[in-house]
Amino acid sequence: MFLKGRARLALVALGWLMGAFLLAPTLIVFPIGLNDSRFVVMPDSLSALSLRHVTNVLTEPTWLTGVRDSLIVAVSTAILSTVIGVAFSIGVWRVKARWTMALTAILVAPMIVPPIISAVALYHMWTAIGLYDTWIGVILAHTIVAAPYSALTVSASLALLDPRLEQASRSLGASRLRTVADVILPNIKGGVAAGALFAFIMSWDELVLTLFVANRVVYTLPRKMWDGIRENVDPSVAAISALLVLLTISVLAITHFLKSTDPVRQSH
Amino acid sequence: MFLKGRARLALVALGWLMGAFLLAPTLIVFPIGLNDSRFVVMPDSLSALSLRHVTNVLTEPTWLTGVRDSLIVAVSTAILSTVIGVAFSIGVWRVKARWTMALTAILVAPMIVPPIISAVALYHMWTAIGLYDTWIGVILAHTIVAAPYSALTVSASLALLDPRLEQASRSLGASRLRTVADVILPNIKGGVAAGALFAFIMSWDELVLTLFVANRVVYTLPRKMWDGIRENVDPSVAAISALLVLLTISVLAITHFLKSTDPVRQSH
Amino acid sequence: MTVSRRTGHAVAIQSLCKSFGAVRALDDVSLEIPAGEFISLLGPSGSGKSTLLMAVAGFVDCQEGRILVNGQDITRVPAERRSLGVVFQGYALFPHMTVAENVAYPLKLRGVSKSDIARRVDTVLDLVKLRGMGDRKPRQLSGGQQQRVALARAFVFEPGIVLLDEPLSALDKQLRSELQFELKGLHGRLGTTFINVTHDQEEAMAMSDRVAVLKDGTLMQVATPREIYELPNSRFVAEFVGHAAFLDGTVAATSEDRFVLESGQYQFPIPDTGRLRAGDEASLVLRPERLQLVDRSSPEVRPSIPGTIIGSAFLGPQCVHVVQTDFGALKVSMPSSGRSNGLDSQKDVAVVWEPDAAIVLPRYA
Amino acid sequence: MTVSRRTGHAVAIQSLCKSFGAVRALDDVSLEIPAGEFISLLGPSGSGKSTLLMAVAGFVDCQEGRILVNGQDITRVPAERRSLGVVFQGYALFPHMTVAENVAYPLKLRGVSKSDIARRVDTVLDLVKLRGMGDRKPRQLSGGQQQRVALARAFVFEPGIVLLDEPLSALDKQLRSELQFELKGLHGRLGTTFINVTHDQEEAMAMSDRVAVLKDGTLMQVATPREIYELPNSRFVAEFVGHAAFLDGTVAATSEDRFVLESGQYQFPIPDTGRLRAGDEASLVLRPERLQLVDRSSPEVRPSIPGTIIGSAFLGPQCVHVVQTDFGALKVSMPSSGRSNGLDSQKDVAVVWEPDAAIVLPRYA
Repeated sequence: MFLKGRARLALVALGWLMGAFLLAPTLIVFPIGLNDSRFVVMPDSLSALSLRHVTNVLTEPTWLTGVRDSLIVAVSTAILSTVIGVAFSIGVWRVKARWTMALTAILVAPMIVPPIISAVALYHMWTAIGLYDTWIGVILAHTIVAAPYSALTVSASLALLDPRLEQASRSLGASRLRTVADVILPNIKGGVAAGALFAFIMSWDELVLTLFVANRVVYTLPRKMWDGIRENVDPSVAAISALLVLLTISVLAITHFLKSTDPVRQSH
Repeated sequence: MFLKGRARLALVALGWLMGAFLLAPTLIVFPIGLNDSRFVVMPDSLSALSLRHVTNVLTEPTWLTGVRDSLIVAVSTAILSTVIGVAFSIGVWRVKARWTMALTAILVAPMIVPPIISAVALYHMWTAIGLYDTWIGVILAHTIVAAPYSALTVSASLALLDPRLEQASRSLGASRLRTVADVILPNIKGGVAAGALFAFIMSWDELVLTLFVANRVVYTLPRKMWDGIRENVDPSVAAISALLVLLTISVLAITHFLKSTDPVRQSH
Repeated sequence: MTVSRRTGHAVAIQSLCKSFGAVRALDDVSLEIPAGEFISLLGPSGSGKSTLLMAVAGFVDCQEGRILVNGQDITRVPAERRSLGVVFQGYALFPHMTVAENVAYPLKLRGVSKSDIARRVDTVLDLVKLRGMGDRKPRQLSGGQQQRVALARAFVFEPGIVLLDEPLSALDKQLRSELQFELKGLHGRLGTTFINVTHDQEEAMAMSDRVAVLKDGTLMQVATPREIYELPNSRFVAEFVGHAAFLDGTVAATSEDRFVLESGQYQFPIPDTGRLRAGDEASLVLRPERLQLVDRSSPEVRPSIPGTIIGSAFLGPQCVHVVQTDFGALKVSMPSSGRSNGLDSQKDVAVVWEPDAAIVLPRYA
Repeated sequence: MTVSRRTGHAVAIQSLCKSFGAVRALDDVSLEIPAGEFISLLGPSGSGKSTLLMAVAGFVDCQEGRILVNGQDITRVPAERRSLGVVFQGYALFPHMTVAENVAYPLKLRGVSKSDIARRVDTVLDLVKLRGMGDRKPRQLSGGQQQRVALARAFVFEPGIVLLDEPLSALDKQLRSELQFELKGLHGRLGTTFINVTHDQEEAMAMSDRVAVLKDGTLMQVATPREIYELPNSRFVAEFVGHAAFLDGTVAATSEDRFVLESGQYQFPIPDTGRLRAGDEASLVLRPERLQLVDRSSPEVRPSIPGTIIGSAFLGPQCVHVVQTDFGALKVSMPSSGRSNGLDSQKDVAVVWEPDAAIVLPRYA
């Protein structure tokens, strides 16, 4: 029993160490971004903390246009991805068994292709058809990457939906379309909202694709950070990173809350 | 009924269109990579197809060292991620309910932080402690990104495991450790293998982190592609992309197969 | 309770066939269900009973055969145009709607006016004893209440036929037997045709006018509960609708109109040979509650088999004794009301029965 | 079958308390189980019966109380050192091991030699009628066979106590009643102490020496099956172990030693008042199979209540009639052997019973 207590302590310690290891890159941006120094260093005391870089980021116009462009792209991507994701997953849910494997493959394929390859391919396609460095081109490129995640999130909600709900609705006299509107969508609305937020985050974070399919017209925040780092390493990047981490965590918390409001989930 | 038939046709057509839209960036690399031309264009006839660029990629030394470096990093990352993922998820599975939320947050946090931020953060950390552009530095960076995915995959397998199997084993006289070795691991081996493959793919595809934490010592394939594109646009990149897509699909198929060999899954 | 008594619709199922891959879920099933009948489709899992119900509901397309309602072919009519009330396994209540909204939904789809909807919903909620529950969500209700909402929703648009897919299987034992009587009463009041699917023979017998027993996609027997139990046409039906012991032997004639079953050293009288003739292989079916135990030494004119009690169990209303005999272990069920039956384990006894309490079956039926 | 007859261990549960948050799963439960007894913990879901079993098994830590085995306190001993055989709900067979490997596992952990393991696994597989199945994987077996493997694995290391958590709940009706007798037989042969958890009163009564009825974490009654059924100590037990109707009234004395229950215009004789005195509120408990139906006009000396038949059901061995009376709907269960009972719906009848067939209970027990 004594050894067991020790072994347990060692295991718990190891667990926290792993947690710290996984969280390190997320957390390190906070001290750097809140440092009073002009250089990228850790603050050496609590008094060296300041919001100087945060204020800088929030007032400088090039950061703000980055935020604006990112917002436009991310919101459009979220809407488009959600429409595609919902249509796709309700279709798959209906067809069931026979085509599921093939359809899942279509869904997963773009998720596993190395981003650099998608980026190269889209660069070629978009220049060929004149979508290079256009709003529509960037939004479509982001949607191609984000839509599968929306679809998977909606599918996960649908998988929890009793297929007999659809049968019940039809037995009561509702057509297939009416059933989608009256019964299916209201019961997966949490999953749909979560999928939209997921697509938003994907687009908001996206860098590699954007580097390839956009240039000057569309200038997103990650790109601005990328260029900012390459031009001169300043703590503003850490500051905006810290802001973004906070934003992302808030969005995730909302997602989690939305998902838990699905009536289907609650009744389980 | 006539209209319904038409509506159905329209829906099916729309479905295929969406599928094509999602698959386009994956598929376009094949014609480009197999083109006989020196430039990045679509082949204009079947006779213009050749394996010229494929052969080029498979014989040129800088591509081959890229493959070697990527393999070393990806295999090490897969092993490390799997060890962390298994330890982490068995721990969470044991503790259950109370800590699950907090532990899941630790797991998910690194997954949602924009890669560019992780990259910047790790760049600062690694230069500070001397891990910049070292094998161990790159492997640790990749592991930070990949381990959560391994842990989630193993957790998904564990969620299907009847917790009474552990109780049964202990009631028969096996200690906790013995139970992990004799009962838990054999029943989730498919999930563990899938998690390892998942981590492998993550690392194999990784670009942004590598751009920041490595330079000359560790020179992975995606980085070589990145530099290749920036130096001169040649169809070799498309050729290697095509090869990678094929490889990834094979790996995914194996993963799927492995997951379906879990005895627990089969009996469901 | 102003629910009008309606006349149910008649259903005719003609040579229905359905295969899932190599599995034949329905194998040439034909069944006539007169208007207003309460019929139960009874069978083990995989017998095709649910497939048959879902074919009538319109959710399973059959490769061959037709389904007629009041003489009209509905085989190709989509589910939403069949106007059948369906009570699904697990109820399939819409979790995002209140009880009243659930029940109102079929009326809303039919364009009934708001005031009419409110009135009819109230009426039907009264009928299923859920007055005042209209504003709750399904998950706030108990299992039995949810089941009643599902019934209300299936009845409210006054369909001529109501299909029930294991309507009571999710409920616990006590509640189940209570709702069996309620459901039967509801059927009596409404006059609608009820088609009920169940794997529970007691439930099927308790509620139904007729029981259709299925096995491997084939209809084995369609008859009243009493006929099914007392005159099963096959070993499968005899075993499935209650406990049964089988004595196998050969039919022999002792005189012009008296037959016995010969099995080894035993001869048992046969009440009614039906189509059997001397020389045929046959089995006697014995129900536990039609057997008695007597002292082995006492004289006995009834058919009897000697044996030894190897186990006894008090089950409340009755005691069951297991007797080891030359025909294997026979179960004998006796009322438990006497304080002690003086029947201990290891006791030598004889199992006896009234000649007409045995059922005779061709051996391979 | 060279399994040695072993003597089981005695279990003493002393003032056990367990709360999950605000829910009291076990509320001061004390229970003495003599060596070799077959006891069933019976109760609805949430009654704490599984929590109690898992506390004995070592998977639930209790806040208060002790558990003794043969007088030794095992409350803080980890599960793997308790050497109890446990048969889990759903069996919890190891899916990656063969049947023989599953059964051999506890022996392997105890360092038994390979040849001894092989011999003992064979013996115990014989015992549960699975000879020759050793090389199969659990998923290749039927539900009943899997259940037998779980039993074999729990018995093979000869524990003094075997815990069974709803061992039959996953099986279908027919198989369940068969395995009840097998399990009881196995208990008789082995002499091990069996503690069985079930929510099925018939199963508990069929198998057990004693039944412990639980409700909301409290022990309601511990007694033999016959006592539980015929002398329930509370309304809850009376209702849970079988159908019961309750006639509520006030005890009155008609002479020194004769008591009646007065309820409105009715007076019913009370067989045995126990601790009740004149003026106490009390209930008579009536079991459906102890009631009879007679013509209302025929003279009757037995206690009787007039009523009207509102429903009848043929259930195979018995017919149940529901009679509407001043005390609500009473169920009367009669043997179905007579071809027709002449009892139609809407018929006016009287429900009668032998005075000593009624059970008397204090009203609020």
